Amino acid sequence: MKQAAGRSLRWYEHPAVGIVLAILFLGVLWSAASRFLGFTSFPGPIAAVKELRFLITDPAALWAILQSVGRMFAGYVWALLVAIPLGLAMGRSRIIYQIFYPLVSLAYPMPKAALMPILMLWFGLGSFSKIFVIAMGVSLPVLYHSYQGACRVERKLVWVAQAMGMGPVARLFKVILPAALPEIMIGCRVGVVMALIVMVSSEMIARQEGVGNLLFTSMDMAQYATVYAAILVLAILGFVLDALFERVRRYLTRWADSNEGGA
Amino acid sequence: ADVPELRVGWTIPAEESKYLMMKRPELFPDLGKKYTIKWTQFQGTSPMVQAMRADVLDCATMAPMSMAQGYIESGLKPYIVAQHAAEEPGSFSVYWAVKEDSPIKSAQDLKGKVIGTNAYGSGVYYHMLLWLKENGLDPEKDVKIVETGFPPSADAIRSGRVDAGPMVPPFTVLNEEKGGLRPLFKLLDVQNPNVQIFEGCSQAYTDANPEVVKAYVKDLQNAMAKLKENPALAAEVTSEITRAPAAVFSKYLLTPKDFHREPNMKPNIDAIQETFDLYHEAGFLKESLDIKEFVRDDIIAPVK
Amino acid sequence: MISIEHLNKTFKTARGKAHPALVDIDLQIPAGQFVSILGPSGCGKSTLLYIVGGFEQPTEGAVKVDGKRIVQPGPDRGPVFQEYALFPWKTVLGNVAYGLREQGVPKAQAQARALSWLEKVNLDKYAGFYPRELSGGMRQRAAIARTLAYEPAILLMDEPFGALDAHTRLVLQAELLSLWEQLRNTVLFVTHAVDEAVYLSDRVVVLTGSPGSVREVIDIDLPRPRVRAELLLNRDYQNYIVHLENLLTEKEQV
Amino acid sequence: MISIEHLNKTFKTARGKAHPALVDIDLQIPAGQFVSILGPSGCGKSTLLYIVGGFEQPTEGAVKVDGKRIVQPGPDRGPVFQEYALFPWKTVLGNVAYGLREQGVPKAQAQARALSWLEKVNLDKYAGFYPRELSGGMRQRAAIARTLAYEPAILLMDEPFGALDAHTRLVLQAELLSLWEQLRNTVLFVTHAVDEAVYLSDRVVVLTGSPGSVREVIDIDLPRPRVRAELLLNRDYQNYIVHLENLLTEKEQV
Amino acid sequence: MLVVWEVVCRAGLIEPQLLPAPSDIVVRLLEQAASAEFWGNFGITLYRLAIGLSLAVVLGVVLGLAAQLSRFSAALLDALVRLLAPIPKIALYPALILIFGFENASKVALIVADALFPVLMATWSAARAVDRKLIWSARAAGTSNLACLWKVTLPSIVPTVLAGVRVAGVIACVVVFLAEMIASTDGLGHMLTVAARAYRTLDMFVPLVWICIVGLALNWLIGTLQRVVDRSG
Ligand SMILES: Nc1ncnc2c1ncn2[C@@H]1O[C@H](COP(=O)(O)OP(=O)(O)OP(=O)(O)O)[C@@H](O)[C@H]1O
Ligand SMILES: Nc1ncnc2c1ncn2[C@@H]1O[C@H](COP(=O)(O)OP(=O)(O)OP(=O)(O)O)[C@@H](O)[C@H]1O
Ligand SMILES: O=[N+]([O-])[O-]
Ligand SMILES: [Mg+2]
Ligand SMILES: [Mg+2]
Repeated sequence: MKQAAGRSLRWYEHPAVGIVLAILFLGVLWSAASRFLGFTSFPGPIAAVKELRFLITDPAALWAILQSVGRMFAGYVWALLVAIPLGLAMGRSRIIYQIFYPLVSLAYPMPKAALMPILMLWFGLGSFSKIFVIAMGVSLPVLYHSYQGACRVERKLVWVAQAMGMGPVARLFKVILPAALPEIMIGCRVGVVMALIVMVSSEMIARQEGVGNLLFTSMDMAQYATVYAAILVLAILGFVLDALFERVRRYLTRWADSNEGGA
Repeated sequence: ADVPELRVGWTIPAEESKYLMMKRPELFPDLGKKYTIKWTQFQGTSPMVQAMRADVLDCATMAPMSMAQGYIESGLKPYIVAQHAAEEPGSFSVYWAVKEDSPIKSAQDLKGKVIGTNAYGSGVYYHMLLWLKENGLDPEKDVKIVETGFPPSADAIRSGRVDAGPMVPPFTVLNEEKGGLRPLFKLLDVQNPNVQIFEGCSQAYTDANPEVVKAYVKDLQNAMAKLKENPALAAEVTSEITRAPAAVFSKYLLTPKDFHREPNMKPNIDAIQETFDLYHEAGFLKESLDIKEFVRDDIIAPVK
Repeated sequence: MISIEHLNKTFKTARGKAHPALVDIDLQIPAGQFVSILGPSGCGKSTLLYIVGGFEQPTEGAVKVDGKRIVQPGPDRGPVFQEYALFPWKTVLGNVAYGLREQGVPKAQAQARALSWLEKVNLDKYAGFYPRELSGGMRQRAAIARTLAYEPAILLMDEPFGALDAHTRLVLQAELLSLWEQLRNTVLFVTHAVDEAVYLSDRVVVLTGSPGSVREVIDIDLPRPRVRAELLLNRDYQNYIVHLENLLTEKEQV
Repeated sequence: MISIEHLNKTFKTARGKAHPALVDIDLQIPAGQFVSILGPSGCGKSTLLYIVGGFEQPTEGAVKVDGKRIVQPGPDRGPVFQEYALFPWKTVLGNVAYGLREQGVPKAQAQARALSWLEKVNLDKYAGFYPRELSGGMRQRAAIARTLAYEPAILLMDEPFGALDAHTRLVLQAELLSLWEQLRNTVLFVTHAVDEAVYLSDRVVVLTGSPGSVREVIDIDLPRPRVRAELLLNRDYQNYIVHLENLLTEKEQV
Repeated sequence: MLVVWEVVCRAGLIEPQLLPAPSDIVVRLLEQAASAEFWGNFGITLYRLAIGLSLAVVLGVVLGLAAQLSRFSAALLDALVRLLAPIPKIALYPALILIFGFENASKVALIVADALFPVLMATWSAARAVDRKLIWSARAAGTSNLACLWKVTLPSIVPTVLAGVRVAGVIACVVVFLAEMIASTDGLGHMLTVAARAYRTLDMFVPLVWICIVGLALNWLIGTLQRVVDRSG
C-alpha cells in the first residue's frame, strides 16, 4: 500500500511484513491440505522447498528457466509495443476502432496455446511460435485496458492539447498515453499473469524446453516434489516480475492521486 | 556446413537410444560427421506425425495407431525403421489397476464404473476398448471412461475418483513400494506381443537421403546395444533428460519391469500388422493397412 | 475578426431528450477587441466558448475566424477552462512550458519563459508541484499561465479568475489588461462578475437565461489604459455597472 | 462550539518534502455563529475545512466539537466542496435526496424535499439531469442543495458561490442568510469575496499566506436581519470592507 | 482478412492440413451444429464458463471491496494477491483434479482461480482511485464506512471493474478450453483434442471458432453493460 500524505505506515503495512504473513498463511494452508488429502502427487511445502534448492543450483534447470523467461520477455515487449498504441488509437478514433475491433475481439478468446501444435507447423520449430503465442496472450489485457483508458480521458485535457496545435498522433503519445497510464498499467499487470499462463500452457502442450516443460516432465516421471518446486519457481518468477512491475508503475504514475485507504 | 541435417522428433519416455545420442554424441562417430541431428521435443506421437506430414520433421517416434491414422487421414508416408518399445511375454505390460480391497475382480464387475485412461485415441486406449469388447462390455454404455493421463492415475484410484486406471513405469514401481493397488488386466491379454512405439522416417526423405537415414538407424542400434550392455548408462542419460534422479530409473529401466527392448531394435512387423488388423476389424481404423507399404528392406534395423 | 453566425446548439440528454443550450447567436467580434460574456449560470457561456474554440460543433450556423469556418481547435485560439484541465502528470512548470514546447521553442528557453509566467501569477515557488498538490486558486493561476505563455492570437477564457481571492484577482486582472494592451489580441472572456466585465472589456455581451440567446450588446466606452482605482470614481463606469446589474437581475423575473 | 486547538498540518509532496499548509491555528467558534474565512489562494482554507469535517487528520493539535475530538466525518457537519463532488451516477434529484435517504427519510418524502430544495436553487427543471450535463454553476448549486437538504448542525462551505453569476449569487446569499437566521446552525464559510464575508458573517477570520496561520479575527457588528441594499449604504459595512481589503492586499507585500 | 485467407487456401498455397479454407470450416461447423453430440459439448463448456465466471466476478468484487475496510485486511490481501495472481493456475490443474474430480468442479475451480484476479485487481485499484471527495460527501451525509463501499465505491468503480470482467471472461474462455483439452470427456476443448489425435485439422478449427464466438458474445454482453453504465455515469 502506498503511503498516504501525512499518514504513517502501520507495522503490517510494510510490504515485507505483509508478504511474510501471506507466505506463512499459504504455507500452513498448503501443508494442511497436503496432509489431509494424503496424495502421493501432492507433497507439502517442505518437500517442495527442499527440491527447489536442488533445482536452482542445477545449471540445466536454470538454463530451462532462463529460456522461458527470455521468451516471455520477448513476447511481453512485443505485445506492449503493438497493443498500447493500438488500444489507445482504438479508444480515440472511431475508424480505427471499427477496423480492428471485430478482428481483435474475435481472436482474443481463442486459446492461443491450443494452437501451439499448429503454429509450430506454420512458423517452424524455432522460438518464434512460442514468442508469438505469448505476445498474443499478453496483448489482450493491455489492449483492452489501453482502449478503456483512452476512452475515459478527460476531454478538456485533449482539448488543451489540440488548442496547442498538437496533431492526433502526438496527442496519442503525449496526452492520451500519460492520462490513460494508470489504466494501462492495470492491463500490463494482468499481462504479466497472462504471459505466465500462456508460457506454461504452451510449454505443456508443445514440450518446449523451459520451466513449464520441466514441470510436466517431472509429473510424467512421478517427481512430485520437483513438480511443486517448479510451481514455486513460477510463483517466485511471477512475484518478482509483478514486484518489479509495481515499482515501474509507481514511478510512472507518481503524479496520480491514489487516495489510499479508500473509505 | 554441407553435412546433411536430419530433423528428429522425440518424446519422453522409453526412447533411451535417442537420449543417449543426445546426451553422449561423442560415442557416435558418424553423428556430426556424416550427418547432424536437429532434435525437437514433442508431447505424444500425434503432433509429431502431424509435424512430419507438414515436412518439418524427417524422423519421429510413432505408435501403430498414430501412424495408421496419419496415413489414412492425412496421407503420411513413413518407413518403419526401428523399434523402441514393445510388450512381449516376460516384459512389462501396461495394466489397469484397482484398489486392493476393491470388489472388482473381472470385466463384468466394471459395469457402471468409472475407468480412467491415458489419452483418448492412443493405442493404450484402443487396446483397453478391445479388452472391454472381448469381455462383452459396451464401452459407450456399460462404463464411463475419463481421461486422467498416467501420472494422477494411482491417486485417482486411491481417492475413488476412478474405479480402475492405467499404470506404466515409473508409477508402477512407485506403487509397488506404496502398495494398495492390484492389477485387473493388462494389454498383453489383448494382443501378444504388441508394439508400443517405433521410429518412423518420411519415405520422401529416406528415398532421397538413404545414406543419412541408414547412418541414423545404425546409431540408434549402436545406442541400444551400449545401453543393454550398461543399464546404468541408460538410467544416467534418462535422468539427464528428465531431471528425475537416476535411482528412480535404475529400479526398472531395461529390466523385466520395463517394456521389452529388442537389442538390435528390429521392428516386430507382424505384431504391428496384427494391431492394424485388430483396429480395422473393431472399426477404429477406416481402412485396412498393409505393413509392406511402410517397410524398405535395406533401411530397417538391424542395418549393417 | 470572429463572426458567429446564426449559431444554435442543442444537446441530447442521457434520457434522449433534446436540450437547447444556445439559440440563434449572431455576433461580430473585430480583431483585437476584448469582449466579455455575461449571463446567468447555465445559459450556455461555456458552450459558446467551446464552439469558438472548435472543441464542440454547432448544431446549426457557424463560427468564422477571418472568414474561415472553424472546424477544429488550433494554436491561434488559446482556451482557459473553468475546470483548469491541467495535465496531472506534469509539474506546474511542465504544464506551463508545454504549449511553448509544442510551438517549437527549445527546452531551456521554454522553461525560462514558463518560469517568468509563473512569477507573474505568483506560483514560482510551486514550479515543481503536481497539480493535485495545489489549491483550487493555484490551479487556476497555473492554467492561465499555461495558455498566456504561448500567446495565442485569440484568448478564450472561461471564468478564469473565478476561484481566486480578491487580491490575486485584482493583480491578475491588471496583469492581463496590461499584457493585452501590448499584444492587442482578441479576447473572449466569460465572467459572472459585472465589475470585472466593465473594467476589462471593449464590449460586453449579455445572454438570456437557458437557452442562451443574445439579450444585449453594450460597448464600453471608457478610456484606456484603464486604472481600476481611477475607474471606481468614474461616473460612466458606475453607470455601466448599474445598467448591467439591472439587466441581469430583472431578466430572471421575465 | 467548535474549538480548534494548536492545529498544524504538513503535507508530504510527491518529491518527499514536507510542505507546511497550516501552522498553529487556534480558534473558538461558538455554536450558531456564522464565521467566514478569508485568505490568499493556497493559504490552507480548504485544508482547514477538511480537518474540521474529519476528512483529513491534523499533523498536530486537534479540533473539538462540543468538547469531543473529531476523528471522522459525521452528519452533524455538512461540507460543500469547492469541486462540487456530486455523485456522477446519480441524477441531480438523486444527489440532493441522498443525504435525506441516509438520515432515514422515506423515499417519496425525501424526493419531495429534495425537489423543494432544487426549486430554491433554481434547478427544478434539471432534476433528471446527470451532473456531467450541467454547467459549472449549476453543479455548484446542486452541491449546495445536497448539503443544505439534510440540515447539518454545522455547515462547512468551501467557496460555495464561487462559480455563480452575480445575480444567482446574490439570490443564494440572501437565501442562505434567511435560512440560517431561522436555523442558527454554525457555519464555516470559505470565500475570497470580502463583501460576501462581511455581508454574511458574525466574524471573519483572515489567514496569512502559505503556510496559513491566523492573521486577524474581526467581529462583524452589524444588525441582523441584514438586507444587502441597506448594508451598501452602511458606514460600518464599508469600513469593514476597506479594512479587510487592506489587510489582504498589504500582506502580500510583507 | 477472411477473403485473403480463403483465396490463399483455394489457390492451394497452403495445404488444407495446415490451414483449412474458411468456407470449409463454416461448412463443417454447420454440419456439426446439426448433431446433438456437438450441442452437448457446447452446452457443457458454456455451463462451466458461466458458473466459473460468475463465481470469479462475485468473489473478486467482494474481496476487492472488503479489503478496503481495514488497513490490515488491505495489507494482507495486497500481499496475497501479489503472491497468488502471477502463478499460472493451470500448473495446479492436476492437483485440482484430484481434489475436485474429473467433472465440472475441477474446471470451475480452475476458471475461478484464473479469472478471479483480473476482477480483483481492477476492483482493488479502482476502489483506491475513487475521488475521495465523493466518499467524504457520503460520509458527511451519515453513510457509514461500510455502506460507502456499495453506495459510493461500487458505483464509481463499475466501469473499471467491467473492464476487468472483460479480461476475466477471455481468460475464462482460454482456461476452460485448456482444461478440457488436458483432461475431459466432453466440452469444446475435448473436441479439439480428439480431432488433433485423429489428424482432422478441419475439425480442430471448429471448436476454436466456437470458443471465439462464445468469447465474442460474452464480450458483447459486457460491452453493452458498459455502455449502459456510461450513459448514466
Ligand atoms: N495533497 C497535497 N500534497 C501536497 N501539498 C498539498 C496537498 N493538498 C494541498 N496542499 C498544499 O497545501 C496548501 C493549502 O491548500 P488549500 O487547498 O487548503 O488552499 P486554499 O486556501 O483552499 O486555496 P484556494 O483558495 O486556492 O482554494 C497549498 O500550498 C497546497 O499546495
Ligand atoms: N453534455 C451535455 N449534455 C446535455 N446538456 C448539456 C451538456 N453540456 C451542457 N449542457 C447544458 O447546456 C446548458 C449550457 O451549459 P454551459 O456549461 O454552457 O453553461 P454556462 O453558461 O457556462 O454556465 P456556468 O456559468 O454555470 O458555467 C446547460 O443548461 C447545461 O445543462
Ligand atoms: O491463450 N492461451 O492459450 O493461453
Ligand atoms: Mg460555464
Ligand atoms: Mg481551496
